[in-house]
Amino acid sequence: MIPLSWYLIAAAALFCIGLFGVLSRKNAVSILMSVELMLNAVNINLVAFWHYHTQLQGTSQIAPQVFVAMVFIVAAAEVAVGLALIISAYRRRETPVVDEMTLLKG
Amino acid sequence: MLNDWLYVGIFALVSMFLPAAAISIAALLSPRKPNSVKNATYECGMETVGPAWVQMKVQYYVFALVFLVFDVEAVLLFPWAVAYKQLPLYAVVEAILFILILLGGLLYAWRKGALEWR
Amino acid sequence: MSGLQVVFLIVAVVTLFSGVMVVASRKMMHSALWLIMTLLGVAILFATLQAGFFAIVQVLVYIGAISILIIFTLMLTRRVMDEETTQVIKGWWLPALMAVILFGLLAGLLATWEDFQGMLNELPADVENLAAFGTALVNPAGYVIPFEVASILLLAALVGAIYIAMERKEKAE
Amino acid sequence: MTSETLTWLIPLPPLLAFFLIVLFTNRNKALSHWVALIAAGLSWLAGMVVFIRAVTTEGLSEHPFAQSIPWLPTGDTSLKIGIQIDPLSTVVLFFVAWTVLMIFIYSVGYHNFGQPAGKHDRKGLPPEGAEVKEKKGKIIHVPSIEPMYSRFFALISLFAFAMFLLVVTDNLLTLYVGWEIMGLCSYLLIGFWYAKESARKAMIKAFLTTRVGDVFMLLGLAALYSLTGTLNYQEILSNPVVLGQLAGALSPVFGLSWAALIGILIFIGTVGKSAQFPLHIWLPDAMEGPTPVSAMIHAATMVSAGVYLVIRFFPLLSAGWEPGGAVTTPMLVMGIVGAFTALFAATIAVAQNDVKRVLAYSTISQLGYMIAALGVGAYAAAAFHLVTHAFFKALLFLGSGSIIHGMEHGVQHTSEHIDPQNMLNMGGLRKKMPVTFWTFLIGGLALSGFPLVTAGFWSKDEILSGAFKSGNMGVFIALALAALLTAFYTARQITLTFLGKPRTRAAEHAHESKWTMTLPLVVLAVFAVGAGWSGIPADFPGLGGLIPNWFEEFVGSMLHVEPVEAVHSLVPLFTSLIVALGGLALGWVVYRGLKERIDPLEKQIGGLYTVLKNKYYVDEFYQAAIIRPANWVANVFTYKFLDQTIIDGILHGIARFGVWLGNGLRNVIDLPVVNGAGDSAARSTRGVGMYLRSKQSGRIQQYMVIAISLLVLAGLVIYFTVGIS
Repeated sequence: MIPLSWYLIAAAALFCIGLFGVLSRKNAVSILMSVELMLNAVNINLVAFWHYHTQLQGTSQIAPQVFVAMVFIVAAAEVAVGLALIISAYRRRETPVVDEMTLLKG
Repeated sequence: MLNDWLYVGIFALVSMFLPAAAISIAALLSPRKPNSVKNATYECGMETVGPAWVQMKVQYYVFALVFLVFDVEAVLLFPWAVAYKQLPLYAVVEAILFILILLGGLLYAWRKGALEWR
Repeated sequence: MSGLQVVFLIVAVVTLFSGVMVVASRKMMHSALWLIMTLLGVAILFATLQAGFFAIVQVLVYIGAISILIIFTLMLTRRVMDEETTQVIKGWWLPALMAVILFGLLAGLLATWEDFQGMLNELPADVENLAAFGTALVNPAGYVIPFEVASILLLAALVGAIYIAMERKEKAE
Repeated sequence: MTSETLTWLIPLPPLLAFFLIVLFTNRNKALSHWVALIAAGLSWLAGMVVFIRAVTTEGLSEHPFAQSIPWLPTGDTSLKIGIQIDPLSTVVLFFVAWTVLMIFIYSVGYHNFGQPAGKHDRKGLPPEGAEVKEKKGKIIHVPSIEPMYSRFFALISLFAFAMFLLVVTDNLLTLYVGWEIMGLCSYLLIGFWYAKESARKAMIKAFLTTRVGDVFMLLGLAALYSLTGTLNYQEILSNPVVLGQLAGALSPVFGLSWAALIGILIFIGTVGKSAQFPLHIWLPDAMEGPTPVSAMIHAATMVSAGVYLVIRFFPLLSAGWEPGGAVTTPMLVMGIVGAFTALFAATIAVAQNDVKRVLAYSTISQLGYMIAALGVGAYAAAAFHLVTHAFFKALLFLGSGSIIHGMEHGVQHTSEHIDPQNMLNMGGLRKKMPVTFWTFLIGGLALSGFPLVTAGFWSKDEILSGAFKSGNMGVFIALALAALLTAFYTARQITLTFLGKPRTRAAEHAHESKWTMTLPLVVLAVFAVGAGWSGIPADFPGLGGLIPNWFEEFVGSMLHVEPVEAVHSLVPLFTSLIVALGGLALGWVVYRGLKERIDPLEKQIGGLYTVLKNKYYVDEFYQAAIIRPANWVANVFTYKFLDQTIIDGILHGIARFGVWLGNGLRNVIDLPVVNGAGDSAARSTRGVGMYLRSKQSGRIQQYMVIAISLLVLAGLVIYFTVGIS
């Protein structure tokens, strides 16, 4: 069947793609999308390990499932609040571009 | 077990194939006599005014948001519902508590007027 | 190479390609559509791992709700964004380099793990025991606290997001 | 309910009250204070039940009420949280529960509950007063309610939670949590009137100064955990094996043993929290907060927490010490710091005119007493003084708040522009504010150690005799002098404030505060007298033996060493009698019948008075020795020299080198392939230069890029050098 390594490598690649997006995209929504990619990469790993350990132990492993569910929930919360912030910032500053929100500039 | 997903895959392929087939067969078979009215974006109905991309209302976002939250709620409640028959009473109480907490959010959205279309 | 491996490879390539397109597209809307493609790919990967529930949930939550939310937001904030200019910051090559090196590091790190080449065999049909998962979620000796905390997190997100998104437009300073 | 369960429940009501007030009842002032009061009452009730059960339990020190549950898994072990009620926490719990409840009640009156809101009152400023039309159409000035009334009760409830948590906990970790929450509350409450600049400065000063101590304490905590693998009191302090190992093993610092090093680090935490020299500077400034805050945080509870910590860790601090033998290094440090602080702060208190500042310095001085007592090994005496001091100092602070309140009323009435906190503006308040006068008098006498009837006498006498018995004459003399000064400035304060004739018109129109303020005064006054009767030493002439010395037996049982009975001597007794009575009499004589608003001492001792009034210029010293150099280093060295000259120089150099290299390659080798490579090398190097140069751009993504780059770099380094096994 499929080696575990394939999943892990695919997840690592997806994670790095997401990381690149987070670091390099200008648009805040885009950054959030990249974060979603990273979270998905993590989920792939979690599910792959769930499968692997279930196979080793013979019974369904609960903890990875809970983790995956929590990632879903956190992702939902993060997207909800993040996008609301972007909308709010856009209203005030008329831009979704992160570079132009330079309130932190020292 | 994995073969079950095969059916899903086949089904997906077929569902993609059928509309494509319908459109391409129609394109192959239909006669073509274009004129300006037929080439308009909407052959019938209103002419569009201005660009099609317009600023949307924030209500779209808020509705999607409420939907998202309750969608995720279902993720947790579904396994609970599957196990419902084997669960003791306190488990039901816990799930009800879970729902009640989220109902608080719904109430807030309602009070805030987020559920009204303005 | 078995049929499943072929399926995996196709899906993985499509997923990663869409992932790259998500971060590389110039048009935000295209980015979002590629994101949906990626998410769908991940869902199929879940399915190949026999995590049917999460595959479904991935479709329902990520594609059905999160993507929609993102697309709505794009429609709300797209006015100023010039679609023709580049979407990445000036020194984008540095993050790219970092991502590649990080990938190399991760791969190298994983390769040292003895179970790395372990095979994932097909599990018996009933192994994804959803009822056990559900029971554990509400079991006081299991995960009932995360379960309840999750609802509070969602509540906070809902209230916070509505509060922020619904605030009346104040005059920009 | 079992005592353990009850103990778990003690800290919770105030925490609940905090959230309730913040989240729900914020708008409604009456509801907010009821929530806070009921919470404090519940904690008090639970605390008293636990107290009674604890004192009636035989052998509590060997078998304390204790329970713990694992909390944070850390690999193989886990950090635990739990509760423990042993004799020491029992007595601390007793005074904390009482003072907290009393101060909560007092706050209702202090913040003018029931009064109308003032027209000009702003959030972040003390209420200025409101105008009320009487029936006849006459407009009168009345005090107005605090604009942020609910917030006050929320914060002080959170504070009470932290204090209870600190008392009932069984390990250093949760103690530290409570400790830091109290630091936060202290910060917020000192700056409660945040629109006043002085309050803002005071809050920052308090926060930063205590932080210095906390960092060292955290180091000690970490060292303790890494050495013993636990932070539980019982497992460390009641375990002779662990203590012996700690005392025996040599630490890498100054040839101290680990026990001494950890003890000193923890003691530095106490120095910060309990405002000992040289970190005492924040406490007097902390008087910017509302008076209940000063009473609660900066007299009765939070600063006591520092002393509680060192009393709690006395077995560790004194590891290797036999009663009568040579003291350990931490004890020596404590003896010197404590005795010095006691004397030092007492001298400053003599020259302060602000009624609260006198008490602030007095607090520092008294805390120094306790530290010094521990330094000479008078363990039970330190705990005893901690308890009695908490009562009478809370009483004095609340009394001073009542005085200020009365004076403010007079100021509003007469529209005089005088400082209602300056004692020179008072005088003759005895007739106007009888309850405040009598309770303040009791508190003052207790503070100065008025013989036989007051609690302060018994505890101070024990410390003096402890110091005397230990043979440490320097400490003994310093403490005796401090006691003399204490009695002197107390008499000065009482005489200036209450006796004689009013020196301003505002003082003539002062009047007594409401019952919500005077009731706590009366209750605390009862304890200021009565608390002393629980600890009369058995060898006291006449009285000793009439009442058993319950306190020393109870708390002393915490130490598993039996104290050696030293040679009995009457010297300390007579010393404490002389200094207390002499100081009081002297103060009364000097300040009796003062007419003009100038301190008579100022003429007498001239220059010394100025030095005292300016607190020995310690603040100025810090300004010159620490703050200005720090500013200079940040501005001139780091920014101008390091950033602009060196780093920018290097970057420019790299960029220039890159340009030079690119040009060189193009011009010298001049092949299209190499040409292109050289160009891009130059460009990218310059790009790095520009990139890093603009690193302080406020762009989060750039920060993240830098962070991730460093992570990747570190990963590469580890990968290629150390290797991953």
